[in-house]
Amino acid sequence: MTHPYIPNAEPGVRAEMLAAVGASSVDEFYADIPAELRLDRPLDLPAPFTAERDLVRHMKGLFDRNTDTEEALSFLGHGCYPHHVPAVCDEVNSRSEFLTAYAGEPYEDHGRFQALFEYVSMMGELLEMDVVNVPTYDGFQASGTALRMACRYTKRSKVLVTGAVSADKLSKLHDFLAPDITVELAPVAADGQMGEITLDDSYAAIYLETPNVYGVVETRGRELADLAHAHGALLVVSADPISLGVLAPPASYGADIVCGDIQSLGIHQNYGGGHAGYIATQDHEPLVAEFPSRLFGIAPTKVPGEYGFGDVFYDRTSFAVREEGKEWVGTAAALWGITAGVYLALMGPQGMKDLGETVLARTRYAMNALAGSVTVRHEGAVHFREFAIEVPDAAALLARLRERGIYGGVQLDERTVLVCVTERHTIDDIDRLAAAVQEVVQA
Amino acid sequence: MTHPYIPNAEPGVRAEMLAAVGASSVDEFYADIPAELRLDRPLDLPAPFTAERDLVRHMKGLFDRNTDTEEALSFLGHGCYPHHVPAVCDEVNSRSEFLTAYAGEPYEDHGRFQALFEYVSMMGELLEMDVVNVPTYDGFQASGTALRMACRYTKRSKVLVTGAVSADKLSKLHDFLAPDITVELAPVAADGQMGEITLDDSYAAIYLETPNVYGVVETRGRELADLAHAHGALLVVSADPISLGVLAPPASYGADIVCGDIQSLGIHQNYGGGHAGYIATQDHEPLVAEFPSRLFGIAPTKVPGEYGFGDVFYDRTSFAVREEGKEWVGTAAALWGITAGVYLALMGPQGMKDLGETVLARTRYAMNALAGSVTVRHEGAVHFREFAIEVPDAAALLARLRERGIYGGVQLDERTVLVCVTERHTIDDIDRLAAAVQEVVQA
Amino acid sequence: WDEPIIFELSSPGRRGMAVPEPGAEKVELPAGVGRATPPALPEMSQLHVLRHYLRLSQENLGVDLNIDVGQGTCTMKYSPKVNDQFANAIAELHPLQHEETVQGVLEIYWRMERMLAEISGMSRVSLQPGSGSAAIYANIAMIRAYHAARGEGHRDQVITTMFSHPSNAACAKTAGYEVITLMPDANGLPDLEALRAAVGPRTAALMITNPEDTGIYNSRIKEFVDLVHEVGGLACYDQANANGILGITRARDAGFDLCHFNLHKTFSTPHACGGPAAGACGVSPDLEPFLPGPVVSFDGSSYGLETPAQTVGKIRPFLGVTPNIVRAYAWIMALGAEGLREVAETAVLNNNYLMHKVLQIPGASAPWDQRRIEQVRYSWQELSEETGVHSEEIGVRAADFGVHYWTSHHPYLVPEPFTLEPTESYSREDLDEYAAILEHVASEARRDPEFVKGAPYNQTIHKIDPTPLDDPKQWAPTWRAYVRKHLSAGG
Amino acid sequence: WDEPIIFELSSPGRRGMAVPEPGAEKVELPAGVGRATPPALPEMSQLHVLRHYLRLSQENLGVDLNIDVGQGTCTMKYSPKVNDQFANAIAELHPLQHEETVQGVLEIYWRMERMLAEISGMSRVSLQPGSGSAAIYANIAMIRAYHAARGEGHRDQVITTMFSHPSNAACAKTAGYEVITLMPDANGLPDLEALRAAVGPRTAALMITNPEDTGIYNSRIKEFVDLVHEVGGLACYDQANANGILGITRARDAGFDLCHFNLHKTFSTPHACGGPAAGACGVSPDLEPFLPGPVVSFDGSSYGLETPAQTVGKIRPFLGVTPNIVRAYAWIMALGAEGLREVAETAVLNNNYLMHKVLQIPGASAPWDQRRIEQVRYSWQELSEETGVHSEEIGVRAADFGVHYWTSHHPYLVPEPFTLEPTESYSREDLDEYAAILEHVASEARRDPEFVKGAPYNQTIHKIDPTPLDDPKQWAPTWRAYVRKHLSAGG
Repeated sequence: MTHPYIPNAEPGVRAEMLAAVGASSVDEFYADIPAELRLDRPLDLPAPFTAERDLVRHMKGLFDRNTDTEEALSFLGHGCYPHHVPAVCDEVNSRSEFLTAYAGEPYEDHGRFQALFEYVSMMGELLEMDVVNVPTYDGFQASGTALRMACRYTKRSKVLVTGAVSADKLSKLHDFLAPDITVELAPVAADGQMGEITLDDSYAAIYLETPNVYGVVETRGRELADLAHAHGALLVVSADPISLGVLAPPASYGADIVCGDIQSLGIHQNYGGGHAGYIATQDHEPLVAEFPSRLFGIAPTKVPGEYGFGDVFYDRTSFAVREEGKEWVGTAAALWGITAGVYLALMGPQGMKDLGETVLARTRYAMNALAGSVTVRHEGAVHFREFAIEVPDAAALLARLRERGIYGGVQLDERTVLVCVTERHTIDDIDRLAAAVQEVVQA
Repeated sequence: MTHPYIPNAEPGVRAEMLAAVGASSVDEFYADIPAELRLDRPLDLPAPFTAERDLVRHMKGLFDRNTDTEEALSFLGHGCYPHHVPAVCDEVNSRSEFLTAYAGEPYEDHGRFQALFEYVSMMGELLEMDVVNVPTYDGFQASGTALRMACRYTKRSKVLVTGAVSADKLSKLHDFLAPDITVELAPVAADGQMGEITLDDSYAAIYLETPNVYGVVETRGRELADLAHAHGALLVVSADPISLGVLAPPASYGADIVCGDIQSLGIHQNYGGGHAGYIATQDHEPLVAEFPSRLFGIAPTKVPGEYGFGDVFYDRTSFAVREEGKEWVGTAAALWGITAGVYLALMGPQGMKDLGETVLARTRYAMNALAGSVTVRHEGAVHFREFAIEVPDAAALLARLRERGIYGGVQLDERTVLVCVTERHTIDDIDRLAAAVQEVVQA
Repeated sequence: WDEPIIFELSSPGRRGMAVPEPGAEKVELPAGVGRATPPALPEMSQLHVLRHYLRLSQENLGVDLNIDVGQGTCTMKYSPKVNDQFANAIAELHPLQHEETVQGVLEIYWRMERMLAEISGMSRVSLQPGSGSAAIYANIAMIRAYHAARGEGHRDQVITTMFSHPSNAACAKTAGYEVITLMPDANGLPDLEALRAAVGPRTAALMITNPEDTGIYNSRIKEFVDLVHEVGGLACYDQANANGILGITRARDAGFDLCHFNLHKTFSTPHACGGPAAGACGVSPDLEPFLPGPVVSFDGSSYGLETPAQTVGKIRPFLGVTPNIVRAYAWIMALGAEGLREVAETAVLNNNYLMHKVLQIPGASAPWDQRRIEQVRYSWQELSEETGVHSEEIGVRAADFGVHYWTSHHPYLVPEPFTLEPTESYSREDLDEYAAILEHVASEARRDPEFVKGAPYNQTIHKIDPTPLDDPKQWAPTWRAYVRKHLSAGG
Repeated sequence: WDEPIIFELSSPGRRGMAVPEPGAEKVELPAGVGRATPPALPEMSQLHVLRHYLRLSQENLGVDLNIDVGQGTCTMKYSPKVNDQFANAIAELHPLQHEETVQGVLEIYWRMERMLAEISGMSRVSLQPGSGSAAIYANIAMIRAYHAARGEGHRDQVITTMFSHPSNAACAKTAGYEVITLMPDANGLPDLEALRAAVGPRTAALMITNPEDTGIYNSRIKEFVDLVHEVGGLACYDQANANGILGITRARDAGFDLCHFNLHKTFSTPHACGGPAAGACGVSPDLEPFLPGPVVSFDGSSYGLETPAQTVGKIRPFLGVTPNIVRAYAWIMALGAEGLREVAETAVLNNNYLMHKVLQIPGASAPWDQRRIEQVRYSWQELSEETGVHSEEIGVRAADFGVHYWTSHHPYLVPEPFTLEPTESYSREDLDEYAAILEHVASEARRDPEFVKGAPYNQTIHKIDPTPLDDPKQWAPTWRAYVRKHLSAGG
């Protein structure tokens, strides 16, 4: 049987094609592969499900063994967030034209160039910055690259990183900045913000996150920018763009490079497969020169008034100059950039503001609701979407909640649970969590 | 707040538009509606969910109260069938270009004309008939219209209808053929086929179904065709096209009009919302003239080699000549026609044959599996996809099976259950049903 | 691209889909029962089937892609994408599942029925019909059953108006009625005097639209209803398109006994190239026993199905076109009472704004000097007399600019008609652009009529010669007929 | 249509999405923390956002729409639609759910890892990297950690070849290595003698592809590996594209210590305009402790997560790009061992068939007279010398016929290059059509070179002037930069 995915496996066609090229069998094409490297048996793989229905059945059997966050009530966040995904986002990113395209020329793939140019442009408005990259892999990569950019720009090799950062991201930074860059960690203050630091002229950058790993909104950005700048260093801020309808954009308090993850902007959780990273700067040529990622820009065409698009300053990249380029560039996360653009266009300024206000209010509501039965950390700080609670036994609490159909949060350590609340959680949901926690704690 | 669905509800735009037309308020446009007909209060409707997320939540709450045939193991058929729906069918019929199009001119909607022309053409190959309509609503309507066509064609007003037909369809036929056409019912023979009949020259048609309501394949079509023709009547056959990869097309044994439902061809069950009807004849002008539906045909364009499309013999229709047309025509089920076309193109001749063989074999397997614990009716007949079993208490059996997560079949009467088996049911599924039935019957 | 016909893409032995192996003994069919020769379906790999249909889709123009105000009477409004997700959520429900397993979908039917009852003022609503025309037919079937039940089966006439949808006349005829059609008066409205002359003991019902396709609201509608009631007939309101009057005025308030809605018009379900659609029949208490069955019942705690006592029976299989019921329900729930009224008012504002722009185009007119509600049937008569270019040709030429209009504007009373209906979905900028395109084409028609008549120029195909479509010797309603008549050696 | 930039479609006060009301007390932000001025995002209704993006999508060309054999090295094969449905089935899984609630997805990871281990001959596989380049980086990170753990941190050189993907060089450099690049020999193959000269005590690893982008298989690959092993270095196989040798030969069998696959090449996940992709790193037992974490474990009854003892840490957040892992898993499961081999053989047959056709076009050549496996880097040098038309211009002109080819064929060693890779997905008719288009354009180039150089003619836009893209004063990487530099009064 000719496989539905392989048209020329049909024996008649195959024979005719072989005849056309004058080969007696496909083996001839493999003549350069030495016998000792040839696999002399079939691969040992499971029997296939060639019939689509059989495959569906098999996959469904696997999926039935997951219980997702629509089936349970989930307060999991910590880098992957359950915001509402507008149906139009799904519609656009499932279009065959976008989903199955490569990354062709500015002509036959004009739509992709424009959609990504629009994405970076909307991000630029949200960030109040003029240069935003075509997405890199994820926020981890964006942070790592932003710090490498700062080091290349300042020609220094030490960075001061906020302690209020996730252990996973820190692991990435350590791996990615090694071996040539030293990473120092700043303390976390009692209010949950990045704590007191001292700086000298050896640092390339201060790296801040807001909201940080505890959901705390950093309010001393201006001070840190001034401190960094006084020492010839840059302020690098990682910020979730979904907060910027209500929170001040880091550029407004002096950040030089802003970066982060855009998964919040209309992309499903996807078991961690929905991430994409952004990096933004002002239009300052020496800093722009340090981007490894592709940047898209407008170019005129032969016809006045038409917008063409192309790569800005392509010769920075490893595509152009291999190891002489800035880090590397490859297939990253363009489709999520397009999706985030759709999201921002749907939301508009008012939607982003409304969303931010709802998240702020519900986060606070949840903190108050839980404060009765557990200790809420950093209560005095402004929280966006996340906050930490302290309990006697985090694992046990989460297990008891799971029995009640609730994913209560992410365990940060033996006694700390990080709780995430978005506009997807209704007041009823939060009350249900609070009641369950109280029940478990009092039991 | 401006509703996301209503751009010009934005107050500024609205004011400018009113000013442009010189109106002071929208009320002016309603001046012709008398005061006593004006509703002097807001409609009494539930509070809306303007935020998409809130709406999703509400709808999800409703959907959670359904348990569908992916969650339960279903053997329900009886006019709506759980065949596998290829993903490509879903992909094509969810394309905005098709899903949201009206039914425009042959130019800007060329794609739709061609896709529907291809659908009728593929049906033509399957049916071995030259004329197939753009889908009517459903198989019920197709049967009703086919019989009315036969009456108009023969200028007679009596039809003989097989007794092996569903009660619902019979209800439709009675309603739709009244008041001017007499419907006589033929008996059902012991083998489950349509029984002995006598005919005279007053009948317009014999109406046969195959597979019939009991899943029995009618094998005496040629005799019935000869009988009908001997009396100047037509043989009208309703057949599920999905069976025609293995079963002889009715045209091959003399049927004059063939009709039925195409829901089996790549369309989900949709709680009964996936139906569309086909009607086919040979290219015999007086019979073609009796179609009420639209027929699409090829027409040349100014450019040699181009295919244009248009309506064949449009002046038959009520669009053209109102009550002088044949019955009526309106918005029916075009998208399902396109979908069925995709299905037939994917399956091809071999797929249709393989599918038919699998259904035949699994139906027989299920009959054998159940025969140990209950009475299987019409065991000697050829069955396609359905068969009836007799049990002491049909409702009780089905209730017990439901408790076990099985929708065991459709209750035809107090003691009869109709069981449906397709390629979607694995041998394991059937064994599970058989075991559950045995357990219930022996309890 | 101009895609070939799918049969031209076939190559022996290929396939797009594999099927599960039987896993059980093969059944041997008796002689004559099995198929003798395989059907000549295309043989293609999966990618190639997909590519073919995706390309065809790009040769089609949906609401989502254009300013679709040119399908007058069709109410091409935005069908929210989230509603498609909802519709998909019921894809795997079987219509004969036990009621206890489908409480959610039954609740949607029930709530939808109650909302449409409130919107129409009727007491009960059936959601079974598969479209507006099927709903008209269902209404006629109920009218017939109602009179029959009262021993008044002799009523054999149905009165309708020329500007009501042809299905009113055609369905009545199909159901065995004699059809009397009222022509419009000098104001473009149905003629009350003509009705007075038409009604009598044979009158079964009046089937009437308001506003009709002209867009003019008939202020005397209640007099029409009363006149029919006086002779014992029923009054049935074709509200296929109620978009301009949602929350403004209701069918029952004007005395109607029955009405119907097209959910794919007023209530936003997508038109899908011509269906599936969904219709809804609303009736007054007297007609309730005759509703098609089943209808959804609610006992205060759970939902069930019941069959009305004197039901006309089945209009179609099962309960209705559920995906569209779900979509329409979600649409109303996204808007609420205030939103529906905003829909109506904005649709009417848009229509009046567009009319204002269109009437500024030299050669365009709107017959009858009357106010319009939701749509307008315009005329290019003046332009056509001047240039010889017909309305249909202008619509085709407009397609070259990514919009178009539809010219099946039965009946053909208005010369050189075009009917625009902007609904609430389009922006002012859209309406400006649409009017500018018409103005451009009209000026082209003046400058170079032959050019416009030769359109289209940038569509998939060029101007069609329709001759073979009405010639039985040449017509080809399927590819096999085409091959036989046009491609075979002897053809 | 040529869609405007989205900011040009904005109108104040409109919106495409409403957000749930807080339902709780509003939080007042301290001074300076809140945003001072709203972002200048577009304000558009939902339909208008949708329409804009759908139109943009129609200005794009996916695999599903064209004969996508021109993206050589990129392996643009059919990504089955059913796999997208599977990918959607995990959309609402959070990556930090407790293991007991994600047994299904963990099993997919586990089974996928085992299958890729079998396909590569390696002992373990990490599916964490977000792409092929990220997988290369992960392999380098493991190489670095491996040597460091053995006290051989002094090894500071990575050797690669000119025809390996630039990420091999760039990732090694990023990780702090000095990069030595081997140039091809007279046969277009990496030069063994050059390697012999390059290896030594500073050698950390060899990063090599085979076949390289030339499409030529390096028969002496095992000698390369052995040479590196002899000096204590590791051998790492860039198998981004293994499409032509699935089931034919395996990385480990040639002695490699590490390898990687691009799931969006060989294993059919869609390229999505440039990601998300997914990479897989396979390693030999010695490297297992250094794998990025977590990896999936299986105790015979349930699946869990564990972190390798000497892990290099996180390459990206969480476990991997799960939707693509799911797609790739389903693709392998639809094919099995026999199917994968059929994929490879058909891809190679298609490539040789297409090469046969292309080489018949006057002016086209395939440098080096060697057999090819899955792709060929061709050259238009002859045509270009004759006509002055460059390869890139021919690719752009081909786009006018609904296909195209990509010319980012780093490195630019082959003059006037174009790289075609037909994979197993396209039919013979497709390949014939593609070759015919190239032939047509080549003859156009001879007849009227300026015409070809002026292309495109029927794309959304016309020929671009790229000058501003490299000029800091003019470049506009966002709309706000464009407005500032080009549209403002002073600009």
